[in-house]
Parts: sequence; structure tokens; C-alpha cells
Amino acid sequence: MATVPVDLSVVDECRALAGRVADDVQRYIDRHTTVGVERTVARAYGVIGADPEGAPLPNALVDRLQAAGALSRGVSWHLGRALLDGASSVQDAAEAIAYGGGSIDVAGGPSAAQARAALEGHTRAAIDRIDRARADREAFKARHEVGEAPLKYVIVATGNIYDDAVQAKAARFTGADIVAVIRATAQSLLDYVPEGATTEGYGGTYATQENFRIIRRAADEVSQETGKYLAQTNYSSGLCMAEIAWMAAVERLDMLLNDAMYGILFRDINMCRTFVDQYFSRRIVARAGIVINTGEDNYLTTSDAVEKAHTVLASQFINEAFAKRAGLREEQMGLGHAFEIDPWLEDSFLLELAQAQLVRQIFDRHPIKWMPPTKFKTGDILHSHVHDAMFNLAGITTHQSIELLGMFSEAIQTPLLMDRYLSLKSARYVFGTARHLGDEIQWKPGGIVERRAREVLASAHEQLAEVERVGIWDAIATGAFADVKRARTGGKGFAGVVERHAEYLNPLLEILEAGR
Amino acid sequence: MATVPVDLSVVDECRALAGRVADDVQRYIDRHTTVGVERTVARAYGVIGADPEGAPLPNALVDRLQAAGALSRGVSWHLGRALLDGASSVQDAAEAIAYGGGSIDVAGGPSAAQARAALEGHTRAAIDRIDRARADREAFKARHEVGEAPLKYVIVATGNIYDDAVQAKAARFTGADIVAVIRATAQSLLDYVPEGATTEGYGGTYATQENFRIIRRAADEVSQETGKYLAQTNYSSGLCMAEIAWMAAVERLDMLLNDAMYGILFRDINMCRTFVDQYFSRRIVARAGIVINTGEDNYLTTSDAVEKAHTVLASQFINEAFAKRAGLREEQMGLGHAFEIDPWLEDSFLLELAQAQLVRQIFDRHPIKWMPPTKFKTGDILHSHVHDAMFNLAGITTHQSIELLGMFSEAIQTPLLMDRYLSLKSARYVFGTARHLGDEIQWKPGGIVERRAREVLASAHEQLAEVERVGIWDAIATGAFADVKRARTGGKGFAGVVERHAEYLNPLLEILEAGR
Amino acid sequence: MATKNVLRAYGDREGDGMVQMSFTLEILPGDRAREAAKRFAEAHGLREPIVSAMEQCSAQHSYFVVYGHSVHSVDLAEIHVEELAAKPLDRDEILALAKQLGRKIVVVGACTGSDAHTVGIDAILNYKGFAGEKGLESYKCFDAHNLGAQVENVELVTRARALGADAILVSQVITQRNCHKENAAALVALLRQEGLRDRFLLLLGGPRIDHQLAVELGFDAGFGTGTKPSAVAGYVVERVLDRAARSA
Amino acid sequence: MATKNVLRAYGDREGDGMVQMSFTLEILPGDRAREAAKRFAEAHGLREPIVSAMEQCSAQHSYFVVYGHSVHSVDLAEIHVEELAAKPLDRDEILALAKQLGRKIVVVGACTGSDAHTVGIDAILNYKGFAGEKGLESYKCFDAHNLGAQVENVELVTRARALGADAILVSQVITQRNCHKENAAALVALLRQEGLRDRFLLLLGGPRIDHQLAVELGFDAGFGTGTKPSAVAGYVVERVLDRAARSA
Ligand code: B12
Ligand code: B12
Ligand SMILES: Cc1ncc(COP(=O)(O)O)c(C=O)c1O
Ligand SMILES: Cc1ncc(COP(=O)(O)O)c(C=O)c1O
Repeated sequence: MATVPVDLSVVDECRALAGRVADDVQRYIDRHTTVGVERTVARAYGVIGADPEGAPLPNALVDRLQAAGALSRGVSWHLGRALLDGASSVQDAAEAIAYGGGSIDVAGGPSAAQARAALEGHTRAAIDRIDRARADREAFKARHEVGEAPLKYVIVATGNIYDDAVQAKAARFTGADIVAVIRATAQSLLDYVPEGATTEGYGGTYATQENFRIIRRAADEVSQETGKYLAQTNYSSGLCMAEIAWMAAVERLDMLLNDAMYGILFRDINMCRTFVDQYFSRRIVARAGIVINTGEDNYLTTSDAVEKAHTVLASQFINEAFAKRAGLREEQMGLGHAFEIDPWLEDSFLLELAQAQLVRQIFDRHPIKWMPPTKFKTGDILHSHVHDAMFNLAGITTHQSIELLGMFSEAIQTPLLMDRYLSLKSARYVFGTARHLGDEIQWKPGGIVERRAREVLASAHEQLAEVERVGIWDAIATGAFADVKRARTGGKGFAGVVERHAEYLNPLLEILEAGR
Repeated sequence: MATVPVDLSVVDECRALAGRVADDVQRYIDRHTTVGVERTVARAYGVIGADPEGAPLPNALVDRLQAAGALSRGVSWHLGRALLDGASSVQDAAEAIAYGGGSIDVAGGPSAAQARAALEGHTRAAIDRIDRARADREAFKARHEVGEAPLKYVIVATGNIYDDAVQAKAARFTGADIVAVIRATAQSLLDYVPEGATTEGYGGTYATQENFRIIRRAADEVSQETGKYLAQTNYSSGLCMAEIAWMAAVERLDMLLNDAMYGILFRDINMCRTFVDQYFSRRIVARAGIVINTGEDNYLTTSDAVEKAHTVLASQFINEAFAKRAGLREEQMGLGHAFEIDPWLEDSFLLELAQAQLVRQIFDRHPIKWMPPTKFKTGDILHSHVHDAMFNLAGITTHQSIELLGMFSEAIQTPLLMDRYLSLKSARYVFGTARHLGDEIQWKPGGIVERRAREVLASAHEQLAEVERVGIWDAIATGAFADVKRARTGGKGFAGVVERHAEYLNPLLEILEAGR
Repeated sequence: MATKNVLRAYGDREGDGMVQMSFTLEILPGDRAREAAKRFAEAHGLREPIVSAMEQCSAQHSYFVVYGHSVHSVDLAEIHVEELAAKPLDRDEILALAKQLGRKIVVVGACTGSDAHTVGIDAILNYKGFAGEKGLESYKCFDAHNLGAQVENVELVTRARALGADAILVSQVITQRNCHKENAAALVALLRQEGLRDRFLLLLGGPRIDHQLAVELGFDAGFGTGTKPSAVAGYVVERVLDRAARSA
Repeated sequence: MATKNVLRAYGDREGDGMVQMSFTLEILPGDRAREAAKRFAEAHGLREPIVSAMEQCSAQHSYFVVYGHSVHSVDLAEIHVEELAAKPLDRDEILALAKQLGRKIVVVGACTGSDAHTVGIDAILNYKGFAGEKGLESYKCFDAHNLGAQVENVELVTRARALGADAILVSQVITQRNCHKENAAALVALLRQEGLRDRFLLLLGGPRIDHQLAVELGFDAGFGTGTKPSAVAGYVVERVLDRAARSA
């Protein structure tokens, strides 16, 4: 086996450092909630619908509470209180608070315990809904053949959910294991989740609950038609991280792009907001048995992949630490990394192999997610296809778990039907023709690959020590990841962060945290 | 280094067996000449020109001698005699014999020694011409940068020599080290070499002395323009094997496709004819310092590349043995092999690596020539390009010497300008990105690669033992190579084989054989 | 499933007409060259062409990749093409059918002219076959003769007559500047001249052959890339029976 | 070297017009499908099309690769395109030129609308630069402000006014269904509406931008894939000087 030397004591130290980094943040998380978390809770309790302009009721509800300075008790407390006050249903209660125009009094009212009790049946129903969806997904999946690793993951991104469904089915038909519907360009910055089926989006299609259903239905159909399971994934990311996690959980999605820091770095979303949101989203994901994919690959689209390879590894330790604290098992942690070294650099393939193998060994139980070359892609589609083939070869050689297939049209457009077909064909070829290459080779002791693996781990360790010293807040403020600097109170969505009241109520979180 | 285990005693035995196979044939060769050999001698003595129908004078001359049953003394004897009889020049003598209509008397005349003496100055001039061309080539080459191995070899095949020249220059401009002008479809079956520049050919362009010059001129120009040497190659193969070798020698070609058995197997050319012709052609090639490329790759276009891999190796030993007997140094023996395993076979890439590495190690001083996938190519150009990339990867990993680059349009047409550009670009990428892969890896002891290498060598040894037992004549008659069966007296060109007279004269051969 | 009648190219949105082109022009990369490539694509009916690659590929040429929305479409209603391989018979069906004839069917095949590619005709005729199927030699109902490659048309006709062939199978692989068409047409002309055209069932095959083309060249049928021996066997048996019935 | 005026595609023979196309049609592989692909190619002006690949790529679609001889050509005489990058100035020349102005040139750049791709505008503006060249920030003659990504047009204009910008540099990377064009055109409309269009030198850049397109959209210049910072610097300095001269 083509293993690289990994100093396990260094790995342990990295984990310990990352753990302390996450613990520091966890103390903050445990004292805060956000509009996103509370909207998620409302949705879980069954609050649905939108006003004629399309503003969802969960938003109206939570915004109203926040405007009244009443969100710190948690939307659950308000809903519980309304039920105790005679509301006929959670939905009615939500509508009354949102649109009723009555004053919202936080003084008085029931205790958290009373409100919790009032909600008890609803709470159980909410959790049951997640559990049922999970059981359904697992049962359906068990009836179908599932792909061999590396799982072949492709994206569709037509902007129109009905076209997406056609393309998703075609993808499974020609060999895909996982389909991701890429999200419309600016959705991560929307502080609400659009309603219903959507047919207009740039660079992708909106993530909505109805769109999730449409794709799941198509995926179910094609799984049945081909006898092979087509997994579905989307983005639990941006300002609605937690809401989308919940929608995915109940709509039987298999995976989610979900990262503790991506929104901060790449969407300039406030870090306090993101940390709190990611925690709740991951609590849901953990319960739903969904696999997350983290976004460290993105670092290498802005930073140099040779110089900054260690930042990927350091960040993976941090994402892992956060994920553990949110109750995820290693088998649910699809840590992300990528093949983004300048292809014209001599021996770049060896450096890619070193990194891929290092990540594989350090995160040996994790379904790691391996991303294709994008940054150095050009519009020369023939060459681009070869570049992807080398990526596929590295993937099979180092036994990656989930492989997002590169597209030869990467530098031109989101993939066409034909592009995806050819990409799948090529991956099938490379995975087959070099199936056991990784098992057949050993790296030369002290050679390029071994030296590179050692160096990356050492630098990651060094960086983690520094991050631990200054804390993640300052580390991000000084550009530790992706060469991007973000201030603690800067960025979008900070206004949606609320300190929890001493009597803050969130019965769902309590259950999700049970055994913590 | 990714070496495979090679049992050197088995290799030695293979060489010994092949040597005995070649010795048997050599006894035949030494007793025979052919119309092709004699035309070559005539050309070397300066016999040029063609009749108005395009039939070259060397043909008219030799045919006349053969018709008169006078060829067994050698064309040299007749030319020497004519000079002794007062002919003003070799050319005059040749014209007189060919077109004169006089009777040709073999009885009487000078002794071989006298005729030899009469030709002495001409003989020296003929050899000098080869030597001078070699010196010129080497001097010109020394003034330019030469490519790193694997040398990038591309073909041009427009049918029109002037278009070929444009394409050849473009090839060097975009990174080629060697250019081959592929020969028109049926030229190997022509028993004469066409005259002059040609602009009509199917599947390639005629090999003529003038065409060689046109390409050499273009190659010289572009070498100067780019500062990098462009080597030229063509086919010394078919019924005019030796004549073309001579033309290549004096026109400064660097390499020649030249195989001891290709014509027999793939063009149904008689085996006696071929063996005699290849010997003389190689004697010239040896003197000219030209590198030959043998054609074992072709076996795998008709036979299965997994089942019949050992036939390639066995044949390489035989080609090597013949080449040694013709005075070639190992550094001139570009033994051919190919990447032709069904790409959809699991671990086919490992089998290819095993074979490529085995050949590399056994023929360690030889500039081995590695041929791309062709048989399993389809018109899906994108996929085809990836298939070639895997071939390139195997080439750099196993340190092949000369690599004929695959073309994505292989299954469609002879390459267009753009195809060659992209092929070169891709090879440049793969050779760079994986430059030291071969030095970095070791094969797992007892793994797929090692087992395969052992198995192929063992089978080749077995086959060679069998060929040695029955002799090459019967081996070919029973389909030992390329699944093709050929009878000893069957095939084209047998009528052109002539037993040498006891007083057979060939002063050129005598010099070329000096030190034998 | 129902297929539309008027087809447009499809990228990722119904009706987008997305098409990719690549080509080489004698111009060096630059703004003018990009514009030239765009206009060249537009001339082919591509709207809003995107020049995604423009790279120098010789001292004076550039290679281009272009994507654009094609305005063109094809009307399937206007395409009248026999689907020869639509419902292929299996070996047993073929043998059963052939029994009706009461004798073996003689087929003679060759790769003709200067073309030396035997693999294709071997795949169809020889026992070994192709893609897991055995060739015509393996069928009891055929008496198959494979003359190999580089067979001249005259020789082929002579041998076919001598063997009393029912069908002549011609393979043509090299297509540069249409030499396959010329060579194939020459055989038909020769047969016509000798008044033998109707005596033989005439099949043409090769990677660039299709039924339509073969018929245009005067053959009875054409078979392209990936043809399986059984498809040829089935076709020959059916047509020979047909002829027997008609001449009876 | 002299370039021809009327360009045809070139494969391996002068004038062969060789072109490659690929596309997807909603039809399953077969003889009809091959014929449909041929006709589709012919509709684009390809003569003697060869369908080299026909593979099923969904339950109802096939993917095709076609080669053919294009009948089309482009006449270079009709192409009037400025070669912006034809003779780029080097750093010293740019600095020398800028000295004439006697003050720094203020440039404000952003990736606008919902587009979050900063790498392109960073490559041009930031010190770090691109392809071995430092960005505009590194030139003494510029006062460069990079507003980053996802900047709304209104905000960009406000900031440009506040900073007294000479030039506004806009990057647009996402092009799906022409959102880049709409967004860019909206900026020009906004500036016109506020009577500010002539106040700023207006540059547009991005992988799918070219000069022609930018001018059509109302910008002064456009810069595409692979643009080097020096090309932009040189252009801006020359044009700002020009404007200064004209307004003097
Ligand atoms: C193998 C091969 C060779 C072998 C041939 C060995 C042999 N004994 O056949 C060798 C190495 C000798 C060879 C030589 C040459 N080849 Co070659 N060769 C090929 C190759 C790689 C594969 C062809 C093949 O065997 N395909 C597999 C068979 C099974 O497929 P098929 O022929 O299409 O047959 C199927 C169908 O078409 C159909 N079929 C075929 N015939 C018939 C007949 C009937 C009656 C029926 C019903 C069906 C049928 O059924 C078959 C099974 O499905 C192709 C490239 C490619 N990948 O296609 C080049 C190719 C065909 N060769 C080519 C050329 C140019 C040559 C040379 C002329 C090159 C040269 N100048 O030296 C020489 C000379 C050969 C000559 N005189 O003809 C070109 C042709 C270009 C063109 N379009 O004109 C190709 C396309 C390569 C290229 N890109 O340049 N070649
Ligand atoms: C890196 C990258 C990202 C990074 C961006 C990081 C960052 N901070 O910029 C991340 C991962 C975040 C990202 C995200 C997305 N991306 Co993105 N991304 C790319 C990628 C791989 C490279 C772009 C790049 O950096 N190129 C390098 C720079 C230097 O080149 P450039 O931008 O062309 O700039 C040069 C010139 O154009 C010019 N220039 C550019 N701007 C300007 C301005 C001026 C004034 C001047 C003078 C010159 C100039 O000069 C520069 C230097 O030469 C491309 C694919 C590719 N290989 O092109 C996809 C790509 C651009 N992304 C795409 C998409 C769809 C997205 C997403 C919308 C996907 C999704 N739904 O999640 C998201 C959302 C982003 C958003 N809201 O905008 C698509 C766009 C498709 C289309 N044609 O519309 C592409 C083509 C990928 C694809 N095939 O799908 N992406
Ligand atoms: C974790 C994560 N979230 C989200 C996205 C997608 O971007 P957006 O936030 O625009 O949906 C990515 C992109 O790769 C990602 O890695
Ligand atoms: C040794 C040798 N000679 C000749 C040829 C070319 O064929 P032809 O004899 O038709 O020129 C090949 C083809 O690869 C070859 O390997």
C-alpha cells in the first residue's frame, strides 16, 4: 500500500489543539442563538408558508420576535406560551405572532419548563419526522446497489429545477452515485429560504424544500429504473445553514455541503453567526445520519496549493473538532480537499498524491471528499479532460471516498448533459484501469512524496499551534485561511446573532444534544 | 525505482535462443540476394532517373539482369564489367544494360576481383556519401538542443508532401522531437520507389528520395527557427526496404521503421525476400548511425495484448539478434512495443506498466519505442485523449526512450494540425506533472505488476525455445506472431530472390560487413 | 418512449441549442483572431458564440474551441432510414430460418484494393468473431470464405463466381479522401459491366460505412462500427431466402 | 508573416475546411440517429460529415462527435477590432507617462452584483498581481481601491464618487444566461441616469469579456482571459492622460 509516513503523536497533538480551538468557540455557541437557528426550530415545529411576496412565515415570526427584543428566550418559548394561551396549533400561534400585530411581552409568561411541556408532543413529532426520513432513506437505499468508492459525485446546475431533474436522472443513468444541485449564485447571502419550485437561477438552482423533493423524486425513480442508488446532496451553508439542514433531513438528502468556516471566508458572513448556525445545523445532520462535506478545497482556489496545502489540513482538524462537538460520527465527516496545484509544475502529480494520501491516512474513518482541478482549467476542453483524468487517477490510487468529478468545461460553464456523461465515462475508465495501483506501490523512503507529506503535516501542526494561541477569531482576522481576513463583528448576518436568555428554550436542541 | 524482477539467466537464454534462430536464417541470407538489394547497390553507385512512365532506372537495370538470369553475380559485377568494357560512367553502363537491348552474357567476363577493382573509386564514393551524410547530420544536431526522453514522436500523413512539410514544422513548433511522414497505403507492396515529389497518396505520402529531402529541409529550417532539433523518420519496410534505407542514409534521416518480420506478417511479403532485404538495409543503417524502430507493436493490433504480450518480447529478442548480425549497436535498436490492452479491463494499466518496465529493463541500452493505444480507440475524441494520457503516464513512469504520441482522432483520420498540437500539449503536461513518478515508486513484492512481468518473460522464453526448435520458417508458417500464418515460398516478392553465384559481387556489402 | 420530431441540440436547458466546435484558422491569437473565430462560428449558425480556447498551434495557425447556441434543427419526419439492426435475430432463429433453404449459403469476403485492414472482415467472418460473438464461419448454414486483405476487385469477382457465392462481403477501412467510396463503387461498376450485379447479395462494411452510404454506392446493405456477426448473418439469411422465394 | 484575408478552417490540406463538432440530441443511437446527426451537421455547413461517435448519454439522449468540411469562411477585411494588447507598455514607460499628469490616478474596482469571484479583479488590482506581474496597487502612479466582490452597482458608484475615481474597473465572471451583460449594462444605465457616464473611464473584465462586447455594453474597454495588469495599467494611464489633454 502506498502509505506515507504519518507521525501519530503529531496527529494527536493537532487534534488536541483543534479541540481547544473548538472548545473556545463552543463556549460562545452555547450562550447564543441566531435568527437562522430559531427559524429552523419554527420550521421543525411545523411552521410553514409564506406571504404573497414570498417572505416565509418562519422569517416573519422570528423577525417580529427579534424586533421586539424577544428572541433571546427562543422561538420555542413563544410558541409554547401561545399554546398555553390557547392557540389551536403551532401554525396559528406563529401566524398570530408574526402577522397579529399584538405586542410581544417577554415579561411574565410561563417558565421555560412550562413552555417545554406545552410543546412536548410537537417536539417529539419534530424529532420523529427526522428519524422517519432517515429510516425511509436507509430502507430505500438498502434495496438498491450502492456505488464503490470513490463514489462518483457530479453537479447539475441548470437554474431550472425541472431541467435539473432531467440531468440528475441522466447522471445516474450514466454512472453517477451522487448528484448535487448547485445553488444559485447569491443564495447563501439570502437570509431566508425561498418557497416552492424554482425555474430561474444564475450559476445554479435555489435550494428550497420543494426543489429538494423534486430531485429526490427523480433520484428515487432513476434508482428504481437502474437498480442503483442515486444519492442527493445540497448546500447547508450561508445564512440559512440550519434551516436547509433541517429541510435536507426531512427530505431524505444523503449529504450536505456544510463547513464551520466557509461562509465566513468565502461569503463574508459574520463569524459569530456562522459558528452558532453551523453547530445547530450539524446537530440536525448528526441525527439525520447525513454525511457532511466540508469546503477546504475552496482555500486552494484563492491561495496557492503548494504553499498553502497545510492550511487545508489544519482546517480539516478544526472542522472535525467542531463536528465532534456537534455529535457527528467520523463516518459522517466528509472532509474536503482538492487537486489544485499548478499542473505545469514539475512533479505536481506527486505532490497531489502526497497530500491526498496524507489526508486519507489521518482521517481514515472519514468519507473524505476529493475535489477536482478548477483553478487551472482553461477553455481547452480536450486538455481539461486529461487534467481531470490525472485527478481521477490520484483519487483511485489514494482511495478517496467521495470524488467530485471534474468537468472539461469547468472554465466555461456549468456542466452540460454531455460533459457529465463524458466525465463519468472517463472516471469509470480510470478507476477500472488503475483499480489496484495504490495497493501495488510503495513510496520511496525519503523521496519526494514522503518528504512532502511530512512537511505538510508539520506545517499544519505549526499553524494549529498558532491558531490555538490566538484563538480562531483572531486567526481568521489575520488571514489564516484562504488568504482572507474577516473581523469578528464584520460581515453579513451579525445582526441576527442573539445572546441567549438565562431561560432560553430550545427543546429540539436539548434532544439533539442528549448525551452530550 | 519501479523495477520489476528480471531473471537474468532467463534473459540470457532468450538471447541465446534468438541468436540461434537468427544464425539459421543468416546462413540463408549469406547465400542469397534480391532485386531490392541489387537496386540499392545500383543506386549507391549513382544510378538515377526513371523512364517517362516513372519506372526507375535501377528497376529497369535489375529487371533486365534478372530476366537474363544474370542477377546472381550481382549488379556490381555487371557494372564493373561494363566499366572495364569502356563505359564512360556507371550511369551510362546502367542505361546501356537496361535499355540497350543487347544480350547479357554471364559466361566469360572479368572475375569478381577485377570487377571489384574497376568499381573501387565508385565504391569508396558510395560509402563516403553515407559517411558524409552521417557527419553532417551529427554536426547539425550538435548545434541544436535535443529533447529529453521520452522523445516525442508524431506522425504526419496528409498525402501531399508540401502539406506534410507545413505540418512537420508546426509539430516542432509545438514541441515534437521526431516527425514521421507516414507512407501511402500500398507503397510497401510496390516493388520500386517512386520518383520525385508527390502530392497524392492515401493514408500517407509516398516515401521518395525527393520527399525525404523536402521534409529534411523543412526540419532543418524549423530546427534553426526554434533552436531545437527535429529528427526525421520514415519506413524502411516492404519490398523496397533496402533502397529506402539507402535513401534515408544519404538524406540524413535519423530513424527508420525497420523490422525483420513486419513485411512478412502484415504485408504478406515473402519471408525469404524479407530476411535478405532486412539484412542489407540494416547494414546500411548501421553505417549511417540511424536508429531503427521495430514493429512488434503491430502484433497487438491483431492479437490480444494480454494473451500475446510475450510474443512481442520474443520477437524483440529475434529482431535484436538479426540487428546484431547486421552490425547494429544496441543504441540503434529501437525495439517496438505498445499500449494496446483493452482499456476496460480491470487493472489493465498495471499490466501495461509491467510490460513497459520489463522491456525497459531487458533492453536497457536500447532506445525502445513505445506505441500508443490504437485498437481500442473510438471516435469519442475526448475519451480517446484520456486514453492517450494514461499511455503517456506509463511512458514517463517506465522511462521509455521514444514515444509515438497517440492522437485523439486515431479512430477517425490521420492527424490534423490541431490534433497533433493537443497531443503534444498533453504529453508535455503528463511528462512534467509525473516526471519522477517512476523513481518514486516500488512495486509490491509478489503483486500484480511483478507477477505479470515474470509471466511474460517466462512465456516469451517458452516461445523462443519452440521457435528455435522448429526454426523461424516453420514458426511463422504456424502463426507464432500476430496470429498470422505465412508459407516459406508464399507471399509477394519471392520471385525477386536470387541465389548468389559463387562469384557473386557486392563490394558495398563487403565494406559494410568489414569486421564481421 | 416518444421522441420529438424536430430535434435541436441540448445542453442543459430545453431548446438551448448548445453545440461545441473546434477548428484551426491561419491567424495568430489576439483580439482580431477571437473575433474571426466568433464570426466563423456564427456563419455556422451558432448564436452568442463563446471562444473558450484560442491557442497558437504552429508558427501561423491557432486552434479554437467555441461554444454557441445553434439555430439549426433536424426534422426526423424527413429521415427515411432502415434500422438494419433494429431487431436482430439470434443464432437459433438464424439457423432455423436458413434450414428452409435446404443448402448452405456461400459467402465470400475480403478487404479490397490497397486496404490491408483485415480485423474488421475477420471479425465478421472468422470463427473467432467479435465482441463475444462468433463469426459466420461458426454457423452451420454458411460456407464462408475470407480472402483476406488487399484483394483486387477483379480477383474478388473471379473467386466469388468460382465459389458460387450467394453474397459478397466487402470491407473498406481507409477513407482518406474518399478512397473507400471510389473502390467500392468500382466493384459495383465492374459487376454491372459483367452483368453480374444481381447475381450476388452485396454487402459493404467498415468504420465509416453506413447503410445509407452503401445503398448510394450500389450495394444492398452497409454495416458500420461495432457491427456484430449475428446482425450480418441474420441479414444475409433473410435476404437470400427472399431472393430464393422471388426466383422460385 | 503575411496572413490570408479570407480564412477557412484547416485540417491537413489547404482549403479542406475541416471542423469538429459535438452535441447532444434527444434520440437514441441507431441508424436514424446517425443520419439525424449528419443532417444536423450539414445544416451547419459541414460537407461529408462523419459521425465519429454516437453514444447514449441519458435514457433518451445521445452524444455525437462529427467531423466535416466546412463551407464557411471569414473575411478578415471586415473585422475592425482594436488590438488593445498589441503593443503593451512596460512598467517604466507607464510610470514615465503617468508623471505627465502630476497626480495619482484613482482607480476603483469591484466584482459586482451577486458575483463573488474576486480572483480576477484581485489579479489586476492587488499588489500580488498575476502571472508574475504585480497589480496596479504596486504602481506609484495609481491610488487603487479594490472593493471586493458582491458589490452592488449603486454602492460602487457612490464609492467611486466619494473617492474621486478616474476609472471604474468592473469584473464579471458568472455568465450563465448572460447575467454578466445585464449587470454590466445596468451600471452604465445607472451612470447615464445620474449624468456621470463621462466622468469615469469605464473598464469591464472577466473570462468571457472582450473589448468588442464591453464597448457594445457602453464601457470604454474590455479585457478577457489572461489579461496582465500592465496591459490595464498602460491603457488607463494613456486614456486618463488623453482625457486630461482634451479637457485642458
Ligand atoms: C489495426 C489497425 C491497423 C493494423 C491492421 C492490422 C490488420 N491486419 O488489420 C496495421 C497496424 C497493419 C495498420 C496499418 C495501417 N493503417 Co491502420 N488502423 C488500425 C486501427 C488501429 C484499428 C482498426 C481495427 O482493426 N478496428 C477493429 C475492427 C473490428 O473494427 P472495424 O474495422 O471498424 O470493423 C467493424 C465494422 O466496421 C464492421 N465491418 C468492417 N468491415 C466489414 C465488412 C462487412 C462486409 C461487414 C458486414 C462489416 C464490416 O464490422 C467490424 C466489427 O464490428 C485503426 C484506428 C482505429 N482505432 O479504428 C487504424 C486506421 C484504420 N489505420 C489507418 C491507416 C492510415 C493505416 C496505414 C495506411 C498507415 C500507414 N500509412 O502506414 C497502414 C496501412 C494499412 C493498409 N495498407 O491498409 C487510418 C485510416 C485513416 C483513414 N480514415 O483513412 C486509421 C483510422 C488510423 C489513423 N487515425 O490514421 N492499421
Ligand atoms: C475560483 C472559482 C471560484 C471560487 C471564487 C473564489 C474567489 N474568491 O474568487 C469559489 C469556490 C468561491 C467559487 C464559487 C462559485 N463559482 Co466559481 N469558479 C472559480 C474558477 C475555478 C476560477 C475563477 C478564477 O479565479 N480564475 C482566475 C482569474 C485570475 O481569472 P479571471 O477571473 O478570468 O480574471 C482574469 C481576466 O478575466 C481579467 N479580469 C477579470 N476581471 C477583470 C476586471 C477588469 C476591470 C479587468 C481589466 C480585467 C479583469 O484579468 C484576470 C487576470 O488575467 C472558475 C472556473 C475557471 N477555471 O475559470 C469557476 C466559475 C467561474 N464559477 C462558477 C460558478 C457557477 C460558481 C458558483 C456560482 C457555483 C455555486 N453555485 O456555488 C459559486 C458562487 C460564486 C458567486 N456567488 O459568484 C462558474 C461560472 C459559470 C458561468 N459561466 O456562469 C465557473 C466557470 C465554474 C463552472 N464551470 O461552473 N468559484
Ligand atoms: C461548504 C460550501 N458551502 C457552499 C458552497 C457554495 O457556494 P454558495 O455559498 O454560493 O452556495 C461551497 C462551494 O464549494 C462550499 O464548499
Ligand atoms: C516496421 C513497420 N513498417 C511499416 C509500417 C507501415 O506500413 P506500410 O508497410 O504500409 O508502410 C509499420 C506500421 O506501423 C511498421 O511498424
